[in-house]
Amino acid sequence: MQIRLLLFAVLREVVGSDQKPLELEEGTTAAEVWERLRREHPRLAAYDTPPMVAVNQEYADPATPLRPGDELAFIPPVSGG
Amino acid sequence: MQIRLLLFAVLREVVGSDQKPLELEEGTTAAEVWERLRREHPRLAAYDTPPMVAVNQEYADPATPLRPGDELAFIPPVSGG
Amino acid sequence: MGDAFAHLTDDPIDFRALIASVQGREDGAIVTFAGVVRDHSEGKSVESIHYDAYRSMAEKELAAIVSELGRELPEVRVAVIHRLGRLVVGEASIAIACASPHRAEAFTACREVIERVKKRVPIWKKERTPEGEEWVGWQGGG
Amino acid sequence: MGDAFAHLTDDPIDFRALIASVQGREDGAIVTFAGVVRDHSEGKSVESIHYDAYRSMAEKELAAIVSELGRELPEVRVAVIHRLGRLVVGEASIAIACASPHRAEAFTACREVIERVKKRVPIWKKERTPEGEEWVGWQGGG
Repeated sequence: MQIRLLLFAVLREVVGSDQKPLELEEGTTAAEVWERLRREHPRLAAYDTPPMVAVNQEYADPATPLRPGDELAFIPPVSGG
Repeated sequence: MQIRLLLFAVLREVVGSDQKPLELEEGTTAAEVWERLRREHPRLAAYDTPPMVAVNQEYADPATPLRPGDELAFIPPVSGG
Repeated sequence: MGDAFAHLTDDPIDFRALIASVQGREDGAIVTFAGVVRDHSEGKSVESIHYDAYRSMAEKELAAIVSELGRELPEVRVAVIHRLGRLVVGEASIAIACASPHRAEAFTACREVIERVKKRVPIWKKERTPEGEEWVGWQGGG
Repeated sequence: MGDAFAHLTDDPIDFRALIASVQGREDGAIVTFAGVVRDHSEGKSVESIHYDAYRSMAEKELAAIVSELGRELPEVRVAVIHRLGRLVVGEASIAIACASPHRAEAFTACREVIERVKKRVPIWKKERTPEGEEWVGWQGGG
């Protein structure tokens, strides 16, 4: 299945892109995508807390399996206001 | 001694004046002036709480003797803001 | 901090000037409060309110409140202005601005100023309703 | 109440419009909060801040916060706007306006909105200091 990964703030800079389509096996979770991203980008290993997860613009449990066409975003600790 | 009595809001309307000079005996207190005002203006008897007292633009104890030249004001419950 | 910004005015309140008087480069938070004439009060319809004051004392009390907050919350800069005369529904009778490096103190200061103004500053309001005009707040009168 | 007033903007914030969007004839109190870029942060001198957002989600979260407050404090009308892009010292990054018949609820709502925004809305800031630029808030990075 294909999903779309969105990247913001420091994650966009580390990955060097603001979005990328990902081809995943059925049942892959957001947490698994995060682990894959950390393997591909060793700089991410420095962050001691995993980011929050948003699926289709809503906060979601990282353990929930993704579905085809989902818009997945990792949300670093927010600092707006 | 002479003092100056200032009247505001409902007191000004009841008394019909915004200030009046008063000739008082030495040692007269603000509380005594208030009692005198109530005798002269029976409508004031309706108010169940005495007003606060200000002497020379500061809140003061109604039992403190006034001094010559003082500016005395009775302060009905305030409703600004 | 300079002199306390604590004034009475007979004109509409200039919010922008009030905020400008408190905001410094070190401030990350600005909290404002405006008290506004509303169209009802205790079940009655209100058309307008006339504010009267013991002007010289009211200015002293407003300045005293600003000074107190300056001592209690030294990070915060406070400004307050109260309008007098006749105000119609929707117009601001009082405006308070508090600027601070951090928001908690700015909120606390702003709330404290309005509570102290309502308790102590010699200003009185007379409400105009369809039944006539009445001074507010002294039980037993009228 | 109509639609929630909860927006992102790339332009300077229009406070007057924000207040006008919440004030009704029944309101006696208007509380506003502005978050402003300040000239220092944790001991460092700050020159400017760049705000980035997950725009579609940030707008949903802002609207959700306004709706929550509408349920929790039904007397209060709430508006919030967050600015994005590069802001210099003294400029407002966020503004919140809360109007209510009574002041206690307006203060509570205004404080709640900023706390929830800071907790949940996907917006990030990158501070520019004399030493360079850095994203704020994720321990261990950099």
